[in-house]
Amino acid sequence: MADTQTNTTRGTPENRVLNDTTLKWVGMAVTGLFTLLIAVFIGYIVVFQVDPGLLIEVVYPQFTDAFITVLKIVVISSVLSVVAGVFVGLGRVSRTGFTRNVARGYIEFFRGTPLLFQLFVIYFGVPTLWPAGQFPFSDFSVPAAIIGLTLNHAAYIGEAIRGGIESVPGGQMEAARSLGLSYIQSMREVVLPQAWRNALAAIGNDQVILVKDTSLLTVLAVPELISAFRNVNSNTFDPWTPIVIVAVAYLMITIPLGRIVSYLERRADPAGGNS
Amino acid sequence: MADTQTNTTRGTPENRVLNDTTLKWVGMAVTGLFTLLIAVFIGYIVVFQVDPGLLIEVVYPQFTDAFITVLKIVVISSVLSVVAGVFVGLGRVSRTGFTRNVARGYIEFFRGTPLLFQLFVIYFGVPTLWPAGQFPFSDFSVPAAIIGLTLNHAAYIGEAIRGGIESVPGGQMEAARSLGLSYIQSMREVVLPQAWRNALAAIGNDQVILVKDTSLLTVLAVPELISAFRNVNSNTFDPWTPIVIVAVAYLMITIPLGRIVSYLERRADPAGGNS
Amino acid sequence: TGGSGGNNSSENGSGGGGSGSGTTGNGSGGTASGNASGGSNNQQSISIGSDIPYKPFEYRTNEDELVGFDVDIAKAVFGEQLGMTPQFQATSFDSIIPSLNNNNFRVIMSAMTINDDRAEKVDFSDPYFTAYQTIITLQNSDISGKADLKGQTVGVQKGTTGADAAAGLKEEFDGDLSIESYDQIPDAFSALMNNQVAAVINDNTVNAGFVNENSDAVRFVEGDGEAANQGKNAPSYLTLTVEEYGIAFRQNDDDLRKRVNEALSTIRDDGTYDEIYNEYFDG
Amino acid sequence: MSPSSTPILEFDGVNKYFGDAHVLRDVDLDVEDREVCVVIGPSGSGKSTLLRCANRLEAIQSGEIRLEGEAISAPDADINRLRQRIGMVFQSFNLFPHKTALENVTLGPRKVKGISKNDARERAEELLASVGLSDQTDSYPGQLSGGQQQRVAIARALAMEPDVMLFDEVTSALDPELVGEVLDVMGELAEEGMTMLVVTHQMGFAREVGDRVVLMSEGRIVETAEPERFFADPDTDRAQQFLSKIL
Amino acid sequence: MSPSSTPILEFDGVNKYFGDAHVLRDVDLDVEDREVCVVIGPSGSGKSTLLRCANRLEAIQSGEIRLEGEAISAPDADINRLRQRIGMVFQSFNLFPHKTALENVTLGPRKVKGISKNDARERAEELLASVGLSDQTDSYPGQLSGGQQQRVAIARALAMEPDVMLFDEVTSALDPELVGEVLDVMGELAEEGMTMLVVTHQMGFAREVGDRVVLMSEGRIVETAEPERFFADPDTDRAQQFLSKIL
Ligand SMILES: Nc1ncnc2c1ncn2[C@@H]1O[C@H](COP(=O)(O)OP(=O)(O)OP(=O)(O)O)[C@@H](O)[C@H]1O
Ligand SMILES: Nc1ncnc2c1ncn2[C@@H]1O[C@H](COP(=O)(O)OP(=O)(O)OP(=O)(O)O)[C@@H](O)[C@H]1O
Ligand SMILES: NC(=O)CC[C@H](N)C(=O)O
Ligand SMILES: [Mg+2]
Ligand SMILES: [Mg+2]
Repeated sequence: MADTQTNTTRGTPENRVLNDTTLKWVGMAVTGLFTLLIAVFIGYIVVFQVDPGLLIEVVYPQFTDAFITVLKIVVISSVLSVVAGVFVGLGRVSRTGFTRNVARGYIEFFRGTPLLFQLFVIYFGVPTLWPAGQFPFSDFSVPAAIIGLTLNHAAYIGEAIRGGIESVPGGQMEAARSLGLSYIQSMREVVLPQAWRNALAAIGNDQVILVKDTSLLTVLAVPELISAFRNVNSNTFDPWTPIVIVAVAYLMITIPLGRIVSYLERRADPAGGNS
Repeated sequence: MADTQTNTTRGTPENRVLNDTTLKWVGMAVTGLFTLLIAVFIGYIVVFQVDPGLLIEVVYPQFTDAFITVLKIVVISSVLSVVAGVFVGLGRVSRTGFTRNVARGYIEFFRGTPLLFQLFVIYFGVPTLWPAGQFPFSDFSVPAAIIGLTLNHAAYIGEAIRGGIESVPGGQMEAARSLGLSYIQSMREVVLPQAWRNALAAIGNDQVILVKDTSLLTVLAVPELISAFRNVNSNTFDPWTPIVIVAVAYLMITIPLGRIVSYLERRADPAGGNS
Repeated sequence: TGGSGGNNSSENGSGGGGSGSGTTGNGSGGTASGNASGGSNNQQSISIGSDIPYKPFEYRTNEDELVGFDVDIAKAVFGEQLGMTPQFQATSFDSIIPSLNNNNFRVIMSAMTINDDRAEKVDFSDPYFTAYQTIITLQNSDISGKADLKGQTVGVQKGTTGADAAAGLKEEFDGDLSIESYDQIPDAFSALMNNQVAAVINDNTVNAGFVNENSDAVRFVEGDGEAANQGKNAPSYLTLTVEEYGIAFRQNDDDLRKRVNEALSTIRDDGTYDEIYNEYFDG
Repeated sequence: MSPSSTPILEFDGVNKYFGDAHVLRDVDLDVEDREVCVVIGPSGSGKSTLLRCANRLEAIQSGEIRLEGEAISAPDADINRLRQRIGMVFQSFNLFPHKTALENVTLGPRKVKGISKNDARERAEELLASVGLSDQTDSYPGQLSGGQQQRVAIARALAMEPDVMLFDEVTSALDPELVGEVLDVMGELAEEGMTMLVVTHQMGFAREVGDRVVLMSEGRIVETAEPERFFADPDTDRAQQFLSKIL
Repeated sequence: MSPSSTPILEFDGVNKYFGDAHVLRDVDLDVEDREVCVVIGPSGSGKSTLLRCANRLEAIQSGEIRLEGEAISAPDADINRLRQRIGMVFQSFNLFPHKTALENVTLGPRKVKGISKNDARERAEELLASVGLSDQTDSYPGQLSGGQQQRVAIARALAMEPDVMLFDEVTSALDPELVGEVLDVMGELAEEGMTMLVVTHQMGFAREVGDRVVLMSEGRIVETAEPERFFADPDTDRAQQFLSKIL
């Protein structure tokens, strides 16, 4: 790196243009300017672009309903994806090579293609396997959303669980087995509780992403926040009022969740063993 | 956990329904069944649903063009987001509290709201700040896509860089400073090369996500793979042929990238110091 | 049909080069027909926002060729008459007006209905097509009239007059109607086929194209409606509204709009319009 | 304290490979009832592997290992039942960090033997008292010193009432001042008549507590002798060499 | 080898807090030119902090630290220039793992002093030879033993041609058999007349190489004496107590 400076003898190094003090000032200036711009931008948006009348009109019921829809879908998919993810993770560390490979294939597919694609496959693809009009679920968009989110996030959580299990020292399993506990007992009593703790931060991170992934459900005509935004925007041609609402709604979920995740990350130092 | 079993004395534990052997068989059976189902499903799709004539018709030029569009956008956004991410990461570990907080706010916003939302803001929101028809870019969808992907992924890469820097032992900076190197020299010569190496796996993971995130560009009507899928599906109402193409196209990028990431993850063991 | 449409338009498309000097667009089809590709270099191109696919107005063939009624009209109006190279740019319909005003393209040609709400934000050309909002449903469904929709779920495309019509029906039914808004009309058609919605409300010609291709599965809801009320020569299926399509311009683009209106009347007079019309609607 | 004549644990022509590495070579060894058999040898000679095979933490490729005549190494052996009868203590303690000392000790009896919570607790408290930890029953491993952790590990193994105890360098990870407390517990155990197979570098322990010393080198048992004899006047060159290095 | 009378490094009433913890208390200490000053004391007494303040890796709250009269502790001190004149060697080596031994040694001269690549390399080769590592110039730290790494670290500090060298328990992280090679290098350095401030637990080194021994306790210097005197007959109770523990 920076080999341009290294072959020259001439000039004391203090003459360099970018020393610590100038760096500090440049840094401060850039950051300050950036912040100023952002502040002016946000101020301008809020004062000149956001229409308080429209804001009040759409916050309730339209955006409130959308927010509740998002929460419901998140909670259900979250629970299902964690449950499914535990099995995927266990499959991933199974002693049977076949099971390991199947779990791995599952993970590679669901982490290797976009969630949006998976949602299209489930919502627009799967029902075509029935003859026209014969598909048995007549209100499939929310179920399809939940299935898609669950299958997708189960792959990520499976990897988190695998990471958690692999971070439990092998001696734990050996100690449990040498007491006479079966593999499954050792897993349940000794390895999984520790693995779980190690995996929690990664799982939490994934759940933050799950919250944001609900935005894709707009393509399945689920009336979530982005759909509400589009609806208001196409009626009023005023994007900024709904944009502000959508941003606030998401940040209201993701920032607290993010704080919990950082806490879990700090707590997950391998030294501390007290639960 | 499993406290239902613990208060009872009666019955030898071997009587439990789920012992290792049954678990093994249940596991095998479930995995086997799952695999069988998937195999039958894929077989059915490929044999009965995929139309080889249509496949050939749309692979070139439609999907090939879409694939190339995706690659172009990925390469540009990837480079830009890594460059911007390094600055975000440096801001995040800056010695100036103000800079740290600005970087943190940046990261929280871009990781706290959905990329889809950010794309809407950039594509639909920003141009409205100009009077009608005055916005200077007249073909804004691809630039908007690149800006959105860059700003979003710069936040993730910033966090990866921060993690990389924090994983470099403090003694490295101290040793460099005690030789008389300035902060910026120490960063550039000593800390960043090591941080970079530590961050590479996380950055790689993020780039896999970036690839998949191009799917969202369909909402900006960028002619990428999902748009091509929607187009073919709308002509033929045959979703499976384009679905197969899209899946293969994404997996062709993400699986090799994923392999590189696993390699980087394995290599990033803190012990090995030889570059 | 796609093949012939494509051929036809690509011959005509670059034809305006001969009359390129005349930005006032008096060039007729006759002068255009000769030179194949040479003229396009010095032509001014015009970008046209459109919600693609919206068959048969604008859609891509499997060979990735853009064709359709609007596409050919654009070639005739902008290409042959005004000496510009029309360049279609895909966009989603619900954001098409903001995108126009954002300078993402110069005009909208997207089977777009002229109505008052839209006219506040954009200016329209003279009408160039008449359409009706219509209802399609599955062959075996019980829906035989507007009233049967009460309590059902209908599919529409986000931001369209079909969505407005559905909202009107919902009001009529005192809210007893669910509306699913899809990004693109094919998504709504898929939803109908997949049993997600009981009916789709959308423009008649587009619905007709879908019904023709899937006549064993879907049908129009029949009956008299708005068209009959207005004494037009009403089609056999139920019409919820009567609408006219126009090309949309930004509000400060009057000069171009006037020239387009002239060109529109020229192609109506010289038969180009009918040729294109017959290609897509009388096949 | 001299060994009786019934072998409890028998190694019979045992061979173990890790890939191409031949780690145990034709090992024959009988551990008699109430005997304390001490295994010593240089690093990499296969001592740990020997113990791990005895507990089937590792599979062997040929030969047989028997516990009171029953083949541990047979593919259809009921390994969970056999393992209950063989206690093992590890160099790195391997206590369960999410469980208290008491829970560590009661886990095996409750889950494997199906003993009631209260009975298991009572027995565990006795055992923890016997290793000098009656005050620490509710502490988590992270709150205990290395020596205390290792004593909990011994109590945990004893709670299964094993016939044989295997110890693999159980003091090597301890600070020097903590080694004594663990060796003391092992000495008491030997006195009470427990059959023990002990890998250690503590020659003092081998000499004082051991009934027999087994020297391993490159996967083979190269000398077996009573401690007195072994340390004073070893038979083989290999033993002399080894002793000259470590004493 | 007795200290001359010009102090090179002066601590003058230095106080250092970490939050509420008062870690250095009114420390006065003059290190004379060519003197080897050995700092000893129990863990936590502030020895490392003293050295780190001398290099301004830590800021002090009151008092002054001067290098040849120039205040290191002044807020406007040109710290990068002053640091060049104070070499520091750490307990954990802190070699740059992504650079070879040679690159570790040349980095400072090239980047800070602006010496050409070739000149820096020549000088570094000499230095590495003088610490007995002429064969290892192209090895990465990960390929070197602890003792070798520490010797590279010494060479790295010397490459800046410092006026004073600070050593903070530089042998504590080494296997016993590697300690000697590092102490030998330090002994030679002392003989060549380098001014050195050395924190160590190696009393042999303190006695043989040190010109003066400073005993710290709870952030204070409690005794300063020549090694002979200090080890034979310390003045203070604290020193007697400390010596009785470690000798
Ligand atoms: N899981 C394994 N895979 C491959 N080789 C192994 C494994 N475990 C041990 N070995 C090898 O087997 C040989 C014997 O190892 P073992 O741990 O039994 O020696 P040891 O006598 O216990 O040594 P130490 O005194 O260092 O603990 C060594 O060469 C070792 O490298
Ligand atoms: N960065 C820090 N933050 C807070 N307290 C610190 C920090 N560094 C050192 N201390 C405290 O300052 C005191 C002196 O520490 P120092 O490391 O200087 O002692 P020492 O004499 O070098 O001990 P040792 O022999 O263990 O290295 C200790 O109480 C220590 O806990
Ligand atoms: N492209 C379209 O979907 C147009 C639909 C309808 N004619 C409208 O203007 O709203
Ligand atoms: Mg061993
Ligand atoms: Mg210290």
